Amino acid sequence: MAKKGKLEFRADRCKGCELCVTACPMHILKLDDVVVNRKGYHPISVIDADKCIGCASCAMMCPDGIINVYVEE
Amino acid sequence: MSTKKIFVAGFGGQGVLLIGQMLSYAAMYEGKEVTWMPSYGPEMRGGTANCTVCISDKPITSPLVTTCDVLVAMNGPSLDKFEDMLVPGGHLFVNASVINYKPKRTDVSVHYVDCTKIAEQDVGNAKTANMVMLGAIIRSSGVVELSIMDKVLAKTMTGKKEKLIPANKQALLAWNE
Amino acid sequence: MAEKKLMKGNEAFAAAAINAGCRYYFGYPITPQSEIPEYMSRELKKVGGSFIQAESELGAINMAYGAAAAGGRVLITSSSPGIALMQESIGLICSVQLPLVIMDVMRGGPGIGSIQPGQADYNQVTRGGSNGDYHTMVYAPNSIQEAIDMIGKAYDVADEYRNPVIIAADGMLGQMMEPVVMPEPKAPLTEEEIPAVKPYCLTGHKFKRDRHAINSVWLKQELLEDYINAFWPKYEKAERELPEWESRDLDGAEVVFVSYGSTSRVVLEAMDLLAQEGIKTGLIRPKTLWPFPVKAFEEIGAATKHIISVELSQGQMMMDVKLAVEGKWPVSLINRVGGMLLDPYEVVDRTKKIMEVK
Amino acid sequence: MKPVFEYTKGMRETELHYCPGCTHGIAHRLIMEVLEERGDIGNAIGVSPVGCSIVAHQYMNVDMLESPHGRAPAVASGIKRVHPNSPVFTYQGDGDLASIGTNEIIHAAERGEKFCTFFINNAIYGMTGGQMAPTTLIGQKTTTCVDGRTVEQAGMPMRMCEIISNMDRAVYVERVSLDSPANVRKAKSAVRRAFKVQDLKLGFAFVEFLSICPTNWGLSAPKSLEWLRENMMPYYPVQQFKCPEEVKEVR
Repeated sequence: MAKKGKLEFRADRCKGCELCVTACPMHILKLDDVVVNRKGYHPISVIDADKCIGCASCAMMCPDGIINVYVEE
Repeated sequence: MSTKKIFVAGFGGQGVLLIGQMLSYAAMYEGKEVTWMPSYGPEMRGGTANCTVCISDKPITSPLVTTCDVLVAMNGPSLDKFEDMLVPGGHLFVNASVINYKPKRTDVSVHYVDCTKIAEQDVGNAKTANMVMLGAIIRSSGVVELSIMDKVLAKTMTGKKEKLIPANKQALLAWNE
Repeated sequence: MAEKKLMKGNEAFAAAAINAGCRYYFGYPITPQSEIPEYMSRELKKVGGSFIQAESELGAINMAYGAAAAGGRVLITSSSPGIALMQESIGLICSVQLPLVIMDVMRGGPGIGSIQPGQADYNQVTRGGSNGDYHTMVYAPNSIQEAIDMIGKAYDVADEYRNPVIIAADGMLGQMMEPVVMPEPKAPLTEEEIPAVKPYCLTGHKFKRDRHAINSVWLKQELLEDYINAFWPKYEKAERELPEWESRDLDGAEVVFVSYGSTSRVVLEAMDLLAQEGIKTGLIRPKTLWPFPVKAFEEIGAATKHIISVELSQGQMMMDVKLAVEGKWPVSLINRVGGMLLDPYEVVDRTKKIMEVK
Repeated sequence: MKPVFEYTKGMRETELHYCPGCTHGIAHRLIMEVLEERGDIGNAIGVSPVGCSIVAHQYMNVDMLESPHGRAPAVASGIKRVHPNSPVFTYQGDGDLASIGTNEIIHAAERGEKFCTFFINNAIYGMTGGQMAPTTLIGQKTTTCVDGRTVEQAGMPMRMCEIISNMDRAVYVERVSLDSPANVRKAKSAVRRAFKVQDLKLGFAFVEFLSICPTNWGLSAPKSLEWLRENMMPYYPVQQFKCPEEVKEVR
């Protein structure tokens, strides 16, 4: 059974570059269409959190270090 | 003693700078003030070389000279170029091994030193030619005492060079007027 | 007292630095100072120090920047065009406030110039050729012994002021030999002592303090202005406390010469010659070129009619002399340039010509 | 919940000023992650360059010194003489290292300086606004070659790993890419090997990171990754040029 992952964003620091979007094997990341963060960017968000496998590929590609990744034990 | 100015000139490899340095060591060990100033430039070997030594009881002002009390000409071009610097009554040392003509000056004491021949034949070591000249300078001009040279040789020729001291001492005494 | 040794200027400068606790030398050969890197390559390893023959003067000054930031006592030496190459980093090292001793064995310029002695780096060393507001302290010895003593002092001043200090010598001092005495040697800081004695240096923060970022870029100009204004008082302190000079025979002198470094020795000889002709002359010899010894000029008396700057440059120091005398006396110039030297008789002749001008 | 990725304590809290998608942030993080896992955050001394990463010392939580443009290898050589047992590194971009600083890097490499150099190659000048870099590709458009770089006008792009690996005393030379999670993991292994080479005092260690500059390339960040793969990788092959036996097993 696939691991269950959980993502934590520091969305106020997100610059909306979408490098994490390209990295995600489950295609569950997307810029938030509605929210604009204090830097003026649409920050990253998860569209289907249940599908996250905790692979940390998104965090690996995030230049600004805004993503922490956890898995259920 | 007023400042004595010695000018040594020749071409590189003749020991011109060393003659000046040995005089400087001698003056220092006699407790005098001294400066040694070389010409310097890109020609390391075979080009012209000269140095100035000033010896005095007082602190020495300029280490450069426009006139000198002692001129040592180790080759012809140096003699031609610098003999006018010598003060009247000064000492002119001519390296007779390579200079086969007389200087123009008649108002100075001229000493002909065939250093290479003396070094080869009397000392038996061609490399001591400059020491033959140094001995001539010291004994004829009196800018430093000959007796101090034992200390100079002991201080400057150490290690591998120590074994050369006897030949050098012999060379200092080899020339006779 | 230690025994007198006959030493060539350049070797004595290097020995004096090691004696003062310098253990790091980075250099690039250039006439007339190449005996310094040669000496350092032989001697530093004997005392546990490091020598690098750098790829260029740019490399050398920046190795020095790194070593000084890391807490080492460093010597940098070069001659005029090499110092010009280093200017960018000299200004930078001033901006980040690190101690460093720099020796300029000056030769004739501008450009690649000549390899004979010169003093035309006066502006380069006292004004600096880098960008921004900064000063470097400049000492100008006129004998090998004085250079040795000044090098020792320069390290202490550099540490106290956290600023580069330049020793402005010239090819004559570098190439000549004189009997000298070395002062008592000083031990360098050990790697363990550096954080306590020089807490601003880079040693790794060991989680005992915040990380240091030694840095001269300021993207907020307000902060940079505050920073400059905060360190600037040290230069005002230097102007009060550091000027040094030698005065001779100012009392009753009709002519006062101002001259520094090896040229001042030529002037001393010219003064003797002038005295033989009944002409009374005096000398002010700046030992520090920055800060310039302005106070020395207060000693000049009513008998003085002429002040003459004697230098191997086109009146670079004369400008400081004019500022110091504030228009009270006419200031003239006796000089040679491009690596040509003055001789005492030329100084005598030109002095007499200047005295004819009413 | 078990953490599988947390932002390294080697990076300070300061927000990075880099443009969106700029991979400087990844390279910074990798170096700091490696120093953190080695327990060297308190020991390391870094040298930052002139270029976009001029303020790297604001982000990396280690003692740092900012170098004049191009001189970081000389500066690091000086630091390493005073602290021979501290991990020392330079972080340099392509203008800093491959243009104004070629002299310093070549000589540091051939001296076998015992520090690591991390070289960021994004084929363009970022800080000054997108001019041609020594690593700009033939045909690539920049503000100083608006019709694309030509061989006739500007010569060929500099391949620094290929040059450095010719230096006998550069013992570890590797080119990595920051274009995918897998390659980022490989890049981190390269950083580990570089520091290990320094630990063992084997010689000079050099790692080149192929990076993107979405702003000056005029592409989105995801498109920039594709551009890197399609254009940079063929000319700048990702490979290990030199690696001493002692660190081959370090992953």
